[in-house]
Amino acid sequence: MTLTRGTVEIDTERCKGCELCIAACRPGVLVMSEETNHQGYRFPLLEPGCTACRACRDVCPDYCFEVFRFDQAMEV
Amino acid sequence: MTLTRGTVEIDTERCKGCELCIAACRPGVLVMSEETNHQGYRFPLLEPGCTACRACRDVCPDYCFEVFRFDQAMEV
Amino acid sequence: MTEVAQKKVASALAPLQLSGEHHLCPGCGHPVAWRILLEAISELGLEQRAIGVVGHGCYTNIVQLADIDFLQCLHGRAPAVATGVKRVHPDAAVFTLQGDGDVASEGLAEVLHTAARAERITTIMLNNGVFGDTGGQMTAASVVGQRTKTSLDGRDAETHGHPVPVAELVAALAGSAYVARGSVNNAGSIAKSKRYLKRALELSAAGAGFTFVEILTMCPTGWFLPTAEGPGYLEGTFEQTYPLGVLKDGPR
Amino acid sequence: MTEVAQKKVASALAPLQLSGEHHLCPGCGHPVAWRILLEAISELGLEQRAIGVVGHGCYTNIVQLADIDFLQCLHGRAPAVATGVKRVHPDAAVFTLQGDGDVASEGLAEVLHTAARAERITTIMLNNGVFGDTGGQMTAASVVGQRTKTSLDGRDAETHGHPVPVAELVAALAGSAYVARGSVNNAGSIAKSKRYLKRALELSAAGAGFTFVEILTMCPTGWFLPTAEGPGYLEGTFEQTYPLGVLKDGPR
Amino acid sequence: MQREVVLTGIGGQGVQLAAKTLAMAATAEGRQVMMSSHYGGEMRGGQTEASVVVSDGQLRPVPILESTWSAYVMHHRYWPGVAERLRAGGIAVVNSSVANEEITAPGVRIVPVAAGEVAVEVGSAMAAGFVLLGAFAALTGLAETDSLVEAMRQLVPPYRTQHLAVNEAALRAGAEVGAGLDPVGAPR
Amino acid sequence: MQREVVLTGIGGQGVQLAAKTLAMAATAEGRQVMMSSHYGGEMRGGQTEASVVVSDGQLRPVPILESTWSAYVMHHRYWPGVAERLRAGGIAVVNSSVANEEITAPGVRIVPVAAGEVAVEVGSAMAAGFVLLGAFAALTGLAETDSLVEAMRQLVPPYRTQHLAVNEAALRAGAEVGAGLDPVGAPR
Amino acid sequence: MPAQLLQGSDAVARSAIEAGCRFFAGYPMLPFTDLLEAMARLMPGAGGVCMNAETEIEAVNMALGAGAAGARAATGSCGQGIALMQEAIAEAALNEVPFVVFNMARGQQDYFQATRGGGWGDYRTICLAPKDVNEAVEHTQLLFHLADLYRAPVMMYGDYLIGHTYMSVDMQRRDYGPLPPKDWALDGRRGGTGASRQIWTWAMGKANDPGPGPDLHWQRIAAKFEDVARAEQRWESELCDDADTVVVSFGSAGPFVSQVVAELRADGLRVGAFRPVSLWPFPETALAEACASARQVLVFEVNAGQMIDDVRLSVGHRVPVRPLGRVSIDFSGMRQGEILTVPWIRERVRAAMNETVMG
Amino acid sequence: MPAQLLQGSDAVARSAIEAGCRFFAGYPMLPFTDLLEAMARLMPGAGGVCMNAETEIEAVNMALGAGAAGARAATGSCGQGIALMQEAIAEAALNEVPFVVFNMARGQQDYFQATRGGGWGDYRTICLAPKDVNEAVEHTQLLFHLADLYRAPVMMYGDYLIGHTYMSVDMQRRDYGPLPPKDWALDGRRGGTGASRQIWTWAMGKANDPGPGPDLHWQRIAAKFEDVARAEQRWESELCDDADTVVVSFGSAGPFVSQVVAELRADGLRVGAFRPVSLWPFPETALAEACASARQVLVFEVNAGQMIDDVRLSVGHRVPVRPLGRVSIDFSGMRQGEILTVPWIRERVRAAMNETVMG
Ligand SMILES: Cc1ncc(C[n+]2csc(CCOP(=O)(O)OP(=O)(O)O)c2C)c(N)n1
Ligand SMILES: Cc1ncc(C[n+]2csc(CCOP(=O)(O)OP(=O)(O)O)c2C)c(N)n1
Ligand code: SF4
Ligand code: SF4
Ligand code: SF4
Ligand code: SF4
Ligand code: SF4
Ligand code: SF4
Ligand SMILES: [Mg+2]
Ligand SMILES: [Mg+2]
Repeated sequence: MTLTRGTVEIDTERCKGCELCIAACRPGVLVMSEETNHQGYRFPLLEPGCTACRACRDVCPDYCFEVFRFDQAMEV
Repeated sequence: MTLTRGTVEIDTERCKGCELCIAACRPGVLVMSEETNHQGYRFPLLEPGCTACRACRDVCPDYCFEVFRFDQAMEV
Repeated sequence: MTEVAQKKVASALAPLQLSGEHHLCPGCGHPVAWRILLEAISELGLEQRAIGVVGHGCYTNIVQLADIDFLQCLHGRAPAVATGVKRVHPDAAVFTLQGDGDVASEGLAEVLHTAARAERITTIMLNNGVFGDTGGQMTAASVVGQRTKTSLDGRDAETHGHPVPVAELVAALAGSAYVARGSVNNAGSIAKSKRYLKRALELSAAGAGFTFVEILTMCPTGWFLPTAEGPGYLEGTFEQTYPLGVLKDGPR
Repeated sequence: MTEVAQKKVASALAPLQLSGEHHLCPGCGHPVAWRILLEAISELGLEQRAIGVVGHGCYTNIVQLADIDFLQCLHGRAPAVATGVKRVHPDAAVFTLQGDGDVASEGLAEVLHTAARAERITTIMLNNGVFGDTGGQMTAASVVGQRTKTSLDGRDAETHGHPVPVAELVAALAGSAYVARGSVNNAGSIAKSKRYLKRALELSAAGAGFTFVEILTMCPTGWFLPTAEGPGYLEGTFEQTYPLGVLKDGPR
Repeated sequence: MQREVVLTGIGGQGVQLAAKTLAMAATAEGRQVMMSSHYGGEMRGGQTEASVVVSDGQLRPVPILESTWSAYVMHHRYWPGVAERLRAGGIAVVNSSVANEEITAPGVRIVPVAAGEVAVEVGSAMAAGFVLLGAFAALTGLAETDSLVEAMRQLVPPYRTQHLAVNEAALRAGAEVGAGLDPVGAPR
Repeated sequence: MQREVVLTGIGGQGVQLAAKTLAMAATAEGRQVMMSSHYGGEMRGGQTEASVVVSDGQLRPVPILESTWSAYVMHHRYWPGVAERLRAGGIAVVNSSVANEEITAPGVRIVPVAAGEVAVEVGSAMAAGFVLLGAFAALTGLAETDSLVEAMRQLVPPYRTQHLAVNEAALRAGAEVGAGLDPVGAPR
Repeated sequence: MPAQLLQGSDAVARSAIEAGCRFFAGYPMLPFTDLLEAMARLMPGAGGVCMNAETEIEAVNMALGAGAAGARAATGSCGQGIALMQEAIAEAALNEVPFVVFNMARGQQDYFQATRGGGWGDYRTICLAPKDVNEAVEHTQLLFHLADLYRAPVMMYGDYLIGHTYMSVDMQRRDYGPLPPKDWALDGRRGGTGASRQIWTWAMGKANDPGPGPDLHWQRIAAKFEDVARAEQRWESELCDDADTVVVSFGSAGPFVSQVVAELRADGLRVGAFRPVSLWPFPETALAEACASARQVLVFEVNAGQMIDDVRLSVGHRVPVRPLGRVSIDFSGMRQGEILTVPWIRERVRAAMNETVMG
Repeated sequence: MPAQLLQGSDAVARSAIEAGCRFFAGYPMLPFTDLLEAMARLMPGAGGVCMNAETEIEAVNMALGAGAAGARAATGSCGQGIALMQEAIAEAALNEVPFVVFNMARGQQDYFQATRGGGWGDYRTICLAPKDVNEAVEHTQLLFHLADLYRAPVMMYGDYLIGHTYMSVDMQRRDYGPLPPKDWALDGRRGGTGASRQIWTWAMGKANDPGPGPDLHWQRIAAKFEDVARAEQRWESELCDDADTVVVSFGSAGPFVSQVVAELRADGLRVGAFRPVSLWPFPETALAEACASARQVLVFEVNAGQMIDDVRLSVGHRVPVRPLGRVSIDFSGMRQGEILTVPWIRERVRAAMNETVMG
């Protein structure tokens, strides 16, 4: 079980697959998809354990992330 | 009586009367003429006491000085 | 997952940003610099005083994305153009956004003259060490050893010379009031770069003098690297040549 | 006066000097700089390797007076032109002779790029703080307070900005091997300036890198001063802004 | 016999490299070739297009084609401009992993190839362009697969040699797909 | 009635300032004036020349004179070029302290004035140009001495005000010399 | 205001300020230098700014910035300095920023430079060439008007004789009619409202309001310049109606030619003078009409033959068009040389008339 | 050597090296960039130097320095970059330093820039506009020859279609005959001998050997360019002898027009094509002759109308000269736009012939 404090909305169609968010995510809860979007790029998928730290959003060159913090942390 | 160690040849017609040589001459043996040359400038005249130090030649922007050192100093 | 209350803590787009679509390459560092710049303007409350002057480069597309007045100008000339703008509107917050090719190569005289003149503007230089927009050739700021399309075996100091450290030169001029160098290769450095931008914009708008922020940005395309390797390459090479931090902060 | 033996210890003209006639103003500092430059070339035995590249200014007339190869070029561009010359003749001793308007104003990018490139040439900048040849307007190197035809009440740092210290900027670049600043306002400083010139020419001809000598020269006409006050004004104002001495000496 | 191909896509998809690979391979096989490319520089608009003309005899040097026999379509965004130049009886080989919109043109045979998926299978999504090229060449007979591989090796710059293996795999995988399709008459 | 004067000398002799002083003084006296000057910039050749046309009526605006009624000669170096433009019946006022060569022109009255010596007497060799101007104006009647003094005061830039007194003295000393010479008809 | 004795440069500076010019940037270069000095002296008192720009490239780009910000702005130089400004002049034509370029040229050798540019792209530059100080004063004000009217950089082709000659000048503000509001100018006030402005040669627009892009934008610019070409032709024609020989000249050569024509007319020769006042647009139709009865057209320009192209374009091959001038520069390099005198021109015109018309 | 498949830029680079070019300096700007990259790649192996110049101004001045030192030198750029080079190109024309400028333009909108300069003074620039990669290869070598023959900077007007098209190229050294020795070039070896050299636009000479000064020197230069204007006109004329309509075009538009003409001839229309190969000197006489029987002349250029001036100067007002092209740039801004296709041109030519010739 992982403690999850928040979540992200990812605009996967806008993503260009650079993977910068993957490295930026300290808890390592972002993983790249196997499928590709309409542009032909793979994109990140969120796994449980997001801390709502905003790092992914900060580093993403394509403005793909909206970050939300939960009122209370959850176990997933 | 002044001790004179050398002398200068001055191309007074080329002189533009800037007086830089006057200030440069430590023993103060250069004085400006009253008359003017063909260009209308006053020019330096040598009085006894030259040390052949070359300062006048070094500072003159119009290349007016040749400097000579005497084999032996003279009292004038 | 049960339904819990949640609050948005970070939007994808900065205030003043009209769109998130752009044609820059995957992994490019420029768009992040755009975002923190717009956030800085908005947080300082300068949105109705800001006039941006941009040069020629990949970063130029900010003009289409940002809801502030912009003048796109000739390669390298932004500081001179900004001078004209600023002298006509002394109350405006005038800044230039330029690349390293724009500043260190084509526009070196412009930026240094403007800095010496203590012009009350901010110049932001996005330094990726290449002419990104023309496909990745060597600029005056490329680091020693860097492979580019015109230095295929790496920049060689003996034949190609040494990189020009623009920030250090600007800091050496009496007209500059603030000089800092940040980067966008991780969330921490992005946050610092934003602080630099805020201070620089604030000081020049307040009339302190010329301010300058250099931001090291990734250009995986021009570096011939996989996108994910951009941040590491930036740290391993660029940050060695161009140390991060505040180089100058103080009234002239 | 009795007839005594005498020996010429100093000629009016330098070796390599074809004539002593020139049209520069009374009390101008440039002709002395010409003389020590030609002496330096001759004493280093570089007369059949030297190629001079000169800009536009009062000093340009050296082309007519000196018996070495010369290329008179566009205002500010001499370091770029000299780069072309040097790369074609790597064994030549290539130098540029320029004014402060030529270097600090029109040609700032050229000199800094060439220095960063470690181009094996010497740039000599005769700094009198004015565009002498056009009648005495403010250059980027005019000192604060200096009255010129375009700063009639004196250069004001607030509106006109601060002078650009070219030598300091060049010294900050990794490509420069030697940087010094001399003057010609008295016999002692003239002798020192000549030593700087010799070292600079020697080092660049030997391939050490870019070398730079700034020489402060009097421009009584552009300073609106009696000729005799030139040297004192230079010391009292220029030497305060531009301290004399060797700024950098060493292999890159 | 002269055959034209227009290659279209968006920046970053390797369309230009694919065109060069085809042109070089055909040259190596002794044909006369002209290749021209149109892509943005400062204006990052995304469109990238190239055309290759392959001929057994002398070529007329007009580098912008009035019409084309075939097309190589990596992305649908700029398809309409290509469609209007395609002659009836021609063929369009389309990257169906991406080009999800209606791709049709009167009298033109549309050949979908899932280049994206095949590329992921051989090891890199970025090699989709070579998959499509392999398929296109195998189908049209404009160049042999081996020639394409050899040309690709010469064209990939020294600083990108890490991609050689996967590019080759992509070309060969594409050729296999192409070989499995209904053939068209080769230009000779 | 229209009178022309060409002023010639070498750089540094104040020829341009003299011309402006004359032009301004004549204007202040209500005449129409055109003044043009020719001097080098980047090309330090030494030559400096100005021309002033003073008229009671409308002036034709051709700023390079075909011929002149009078000349003001501070130095002989460029005299020949002036001599050929001087009309017979005209007059040339010459700085005899410097212009030591043969100054003649057919039908032209040559008036030597030892401007250099007079200038040294009033306190500055550099004011010789004003001495010659004072003499010229007094002789030709083209402007009153007081007008010249006033014009000179307006023309000398703020950073050179230390020269005002000696300049005035020079103008007046020159005017005295001029007044002692054979007069010529004034233009009005 | 009574006429004052003013040096040409000074008069132009005052006229510019009178016209509302409040931003000037320049770099010394003779004979333009005097205008810069006058601006440096006069601007602060007028509440304006005169920049001692550090290069000509910076000067013109500063003027472009000031123009884009809505000011009446100007710069200037000559010869090499104008060459360095070509990039920005073209840019301003294509991104529609108005300012005035005072080209105080060293002679007449820069006619191509002034009329055909040397920048990039399809653009033209309105260029007025005054014949003397008084006309320069008038043109100065007209140029600021035309720049704003057409949102384009415009040029004065002056020279040493304009800049350095002192003349009695009648200084007053001219009214050339109303102008459209400068609502396109940047002031930063619309940020965040969704209506922020932009100036961009490529006309790409914003995400919420896409622009036409370069192809359409530049076509529109080209159409604008075609309008200008028709609307803004200016000229002066003297005694051409019955002339056998028409002498064409521009700028400060004009008065010399006029005097020659007056003298030759007095001798009974049927000669006329034509002077394009706008070098671009060149007054093609007016010149063709002026030459309707001519048996030869002589082009007096102090250069190797530049305006003669425009003269030939105007009159075609119907009547011989002959060059009268040549390269001629004075010893200082600052101005036209020995051929710019009444006698030189008079003798050549007379000889040409003897040969062709009388012969 | 068998024909190789080469990109135009690569082919031009190789041809330059083949011609002995050993110094190149450039600054990236599309579509010139590829030539710079090719030079950077190839020069070291050829024992030459390719400088990554930090600005276009430095690039052209480096080339000037290298040319003055006796090397076969070149630079290049396009549009704005060429604008920045105007000062130095004019200077080199006036101080007689040879080098080649590769103007790989973004389209045809820089014809005035290429043919009328924008630098200062009385100078002209030989300018060759190849129609395709193979002609560019040939012109490259010819340009180095002409530069040395006339001691002047010369220009190629290429474009994206020349630079970016891959073609089978026949690379070989061309021989254009002997050249005078470069005894004027600076090498520093004559210092102190009383015979040191100098290169100076003002031609002032040395104290022991005064020069002619600017007036005479520039007159001599002008005379030289008159000689060049006569001697170096180049053109290609197709099917003009009996043509009702002559279509004039330059550079890479040429092949499109040729194809249109071939197609229309096949339809029985009497149409010919004329292509100036040298834009300056413009082949005036040849064009006039080619149009001798024409009832109309159509000028197809992808711009707002620039070469049309030269066409009109050649044929006069005898026959109508009509523009066929217009401003047209592609979405990238890098090259000619939609009008540069066979069908576009064919329809316009056909329509014009219907109207004028048939009508
Ligand atoms: C005078 C001029 N020279 C060259 C160019 C071509 N050019 C356009 S963008 C660019 C590269 C800019 O590089 P940089 O400033 O580093 O920005 P980046 O694309 O790397 O962000 C160049 C050289 C131009 N537009 N104008
Ligand atoms: C591009 C260009 N701009 C301006 C000029 C005019 N100009 C000639 S000499 C000169 C002054 C040079 O001043 P500086 O270099 O300080 O030399 P100085 O005369 O003071 O020795 C200027 C501005 C020019 N020749 N070229
Ligand atoms: S907000 Fe932080 S933890 Fe959550 S996905 Fe983004 S980087 Fe990972
Ligand atoms: S950082 Fe943004 S663009 Fe890059 S992979 Fe992640 S979501 Fe996609
Ligand atoms: S050599 Fe020395 S002492 Fe003699 S005159 Fe010159 S400065 Fe004076
Ligand atoms: S320094 Fe030279 S020019 Fe000056 S006064 Fe002395 S001798 Fe004359
Ligand atoms: S080329 Fe470099 S700077 Fe330009 S968009 Fe691509 S990654 Fe960014
Ligand atoms: S103006 Fe100044 S620099 Fe020029 S010659 Fe005169 S004193 Fe020397
Ligand atoms: Mg960059
Ligand atoms: Mg100076």
